[in-house]
Amino acid sequence: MSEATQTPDGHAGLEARPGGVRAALEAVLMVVDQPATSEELAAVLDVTVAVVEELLAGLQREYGGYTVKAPDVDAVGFAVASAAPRGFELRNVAGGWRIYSRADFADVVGRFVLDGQTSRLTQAALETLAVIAYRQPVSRARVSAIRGVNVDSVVRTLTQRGLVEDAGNDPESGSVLYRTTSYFLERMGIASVAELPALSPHLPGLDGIEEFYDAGRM
Amino acid sequence: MSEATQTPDGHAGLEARPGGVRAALEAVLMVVDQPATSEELAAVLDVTVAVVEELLAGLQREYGGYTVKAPDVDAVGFAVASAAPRGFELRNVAGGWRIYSRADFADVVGRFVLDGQTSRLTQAALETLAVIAYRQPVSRARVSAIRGVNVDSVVRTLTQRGLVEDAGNDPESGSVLYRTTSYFLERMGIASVAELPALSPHLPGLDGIEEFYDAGRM
Amino acid sequence: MAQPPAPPAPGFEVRLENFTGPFDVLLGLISKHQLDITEIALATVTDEFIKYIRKLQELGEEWALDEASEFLVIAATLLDLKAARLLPAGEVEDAEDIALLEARDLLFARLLQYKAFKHVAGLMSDTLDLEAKSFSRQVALEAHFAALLPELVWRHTPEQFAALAAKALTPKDTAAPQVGLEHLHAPAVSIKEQAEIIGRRLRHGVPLSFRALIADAGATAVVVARFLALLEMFRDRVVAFEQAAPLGDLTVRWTGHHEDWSSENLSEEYGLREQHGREQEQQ
Repeated sequence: MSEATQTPDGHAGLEARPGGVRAALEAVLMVVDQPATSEELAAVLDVTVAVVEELLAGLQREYGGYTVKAPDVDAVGFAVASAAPRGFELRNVAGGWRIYSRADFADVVGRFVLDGQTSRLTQAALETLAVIAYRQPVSRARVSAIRGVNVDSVVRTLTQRGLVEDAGNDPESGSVLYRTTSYFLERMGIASVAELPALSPHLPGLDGIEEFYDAGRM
Repeated sequence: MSEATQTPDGHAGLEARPGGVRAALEAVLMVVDQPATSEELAAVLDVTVAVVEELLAGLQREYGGYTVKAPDVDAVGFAVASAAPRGFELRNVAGGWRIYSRADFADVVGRFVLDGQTSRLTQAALETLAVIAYRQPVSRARVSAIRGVNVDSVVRTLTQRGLVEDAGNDPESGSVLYRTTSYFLERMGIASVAELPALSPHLPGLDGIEEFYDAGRM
Repeated sequence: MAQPPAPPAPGFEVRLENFTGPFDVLLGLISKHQLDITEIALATVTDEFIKYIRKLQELGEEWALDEASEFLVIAATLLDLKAARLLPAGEVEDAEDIALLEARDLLFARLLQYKAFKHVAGLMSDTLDLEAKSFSRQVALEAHFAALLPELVWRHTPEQFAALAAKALTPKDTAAPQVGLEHLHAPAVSIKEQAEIIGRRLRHGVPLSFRALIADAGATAVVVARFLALLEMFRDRVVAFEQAAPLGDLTVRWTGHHEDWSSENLSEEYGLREQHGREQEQQ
C-alpha cells in the first residue's frame, strides 16, 4: 500500500493495508459462514453503514463484471475492476451479505459437490453422530476428546446431511455447540431424544467417564 | 447460462458462459471445504491439469494484485486484473488449492470467525509435533526417547486436534506409529512435509545416532 | 498448573513449569552458564541439575515413572562423569573410563538432537502463528447443492444406535498404567553416615579391602553410598587406595593426614543430600 497514514474512517489503519477497507471487507465476506448484515460489517471495519453499503454495492457490481467508475466509489478505495465477471457473486440474502458461487456454474459446482459422496455415513460419522446424540448439546472439542480424533470435517458432513445443527454457543468457552435435528429423529423413528435407549446396559460404569475426559484434556 | 454449445476444451460450453473457464474454476473454489487438487479441479471442469494449473496461478497472481498480461494466460480466459490486491488469496497447501482470507486482515476477520480459531500449542506439544513431523512414521517410545519425557498424553492431545494420526503398527515391535495429517500441512501453510525446513543445519554430526537409539531403546 | 506464582528469585528452581524434560533443564543450565554444548563444564551443570531435581522433589511434584527415570538416568550419567573427575587424572585406559566417555558422548548426542528439535519446534510455532492469520473459506453448502446429496441410507434401529454410542463413548485410550513406586521404597542412605562408618573402621590403621568394607552393606544403595563416601574421603585426602592388579582387590588405607577429620567435613553437596534423606526418613 502506498500511504501508511492512519485515517479517521477506518479501523486501526485499514486504509494503510494492501487493498484498504475494500479488501478488509472482502476478507470478512470470503470466510463468513452466516450472512453478515451491513451493520455488523460496518462495526467490525469501524466505518459507517453508508460506507459499507457503498463498498458492498461496488463489490457486487465488480464481481458481476461491471467496470466500477463512480467517483464516490473511488473515494472509498476502489480501483478499476476487471471487466469479466467472476465465478462468485455477492448476494444479500435475508438482510445479510455472503459470497456464493455464481449460479451460471451450478451444474459444474453440483458435480464437484457430489463427487465422492455416498448415501451412507462412514463409521466415523456414525460414531460422531452417536456421541452428539447422547451428549448434546456438545462442542466439537468435546466430541474430539471423546473420540480421540479431530471431528471437524465429520461434523461438517453431519451438518450438511441435516442430522446435526448448531445449538448456540457455550457460555463459557464460546465454542459452538451441536445437537441432533428433527430429521435425525425422523430417520431414527423416534419422537424425541428422550426416547433413545438408555446407554447403561451397553456400558457399565459410564458414570465416571465425564471426569476422565475432563481430566485428560489439556 | 446463455448457450449450451459443447466446446472441445471445456465442459458443456464453459467458454461461452460469463467469465469462461476461469469463472467456473472460481465458482468451484467457492464450495471447496478442504484443499482441492489440480486433478480434481481439472476433472470437474473437463480441461487438462496444465490448463487448470495455469488458471490457478493466474488467479493467485490476480488476487495478489498483479496485473496478468501473459498472452498464453489470456488465451485460456484471462482479462486484465485489477491492480489492488483482493482481501482473499488462493493458496496451494496440503497438496491442494483453497481460498483464504488475507493475513493482513487477521484482526478484523478474527472477530467474525471465532470458531475456527484454535488455541496455541504448549511447548511440550510443539516439540512432540516437531519430532513426529521430522521422524514420521514414528512410535511414541521413539518420540519419548528424543524428548526425554513420556509423551502419551501430548500425543493424545495432538491426535484430538487432528494434527497427527495413527499410521498403523510397527511391523517389528507392534507399537502404534504416528504421522502428521494433511490438516497439519494446512495449518503450516505448506504443500507437503518435504517443505519443512531441513533439520540438519540444527543437528551437527548426528548421522550415527539413529542406530544407537534403535539399538538401545525400542 | 498448581504452581505458586514464580517469585522473582533467579535460577531455574522457580521456573519449573517452563521445562518439559531433563534435556530441557540441561539445555537451560548450559545456556544460563553461556556454555557451548559441545564443551560443557559438566561439574557446574551437574551440581545445578541435581539441585533442580531436589527442588522438584521438595515442591512435591508428582512424577510419572518414566519421566522420573529419565531424570535419574541423566543425573546418574552426570554423576558418573563427575565422579570420574574426582579421581586422580590419568590416562584413559580401562574399560570403565571408556564407558564413561561413551556415556558422555551419548548424552551430548542426545542433547544435541533434542536441541535441534527444540529449535525447529520454535520455527514451527512461528509458522503456525503466522498461518493462523489466514482463515480458510469453509462455508456451509448452499441449500440447492445440499439438496443434491443422495438420500441417506439409514438402517440402524434405536437399539443398534445405542450400542454404537456405547462403543463410541468407551474410553479408547485409558490413562497410561502407572506403576506404583511405593514398593520400591528403600530407606535413604546417608553418605555422611557411611563415611563415618568407614572412618571408624580404618582409623585404627589396619588397611581394609573395599570388599571387606562393604561386606556388611546388604543393600546396593549402601554399597554405592560407601563407594561415593570413599571418593569424597579420598578427595579430602584421609584415605588412599592401592590396587595390586587391574580388577584386583582395592585396598583402602587410612592416611591419617587429617587427625581432626570427621564426616562433617564432607563436601556440602553430599551434606545437602543427606539432610534431604533424613527429612524423608522422618516423614
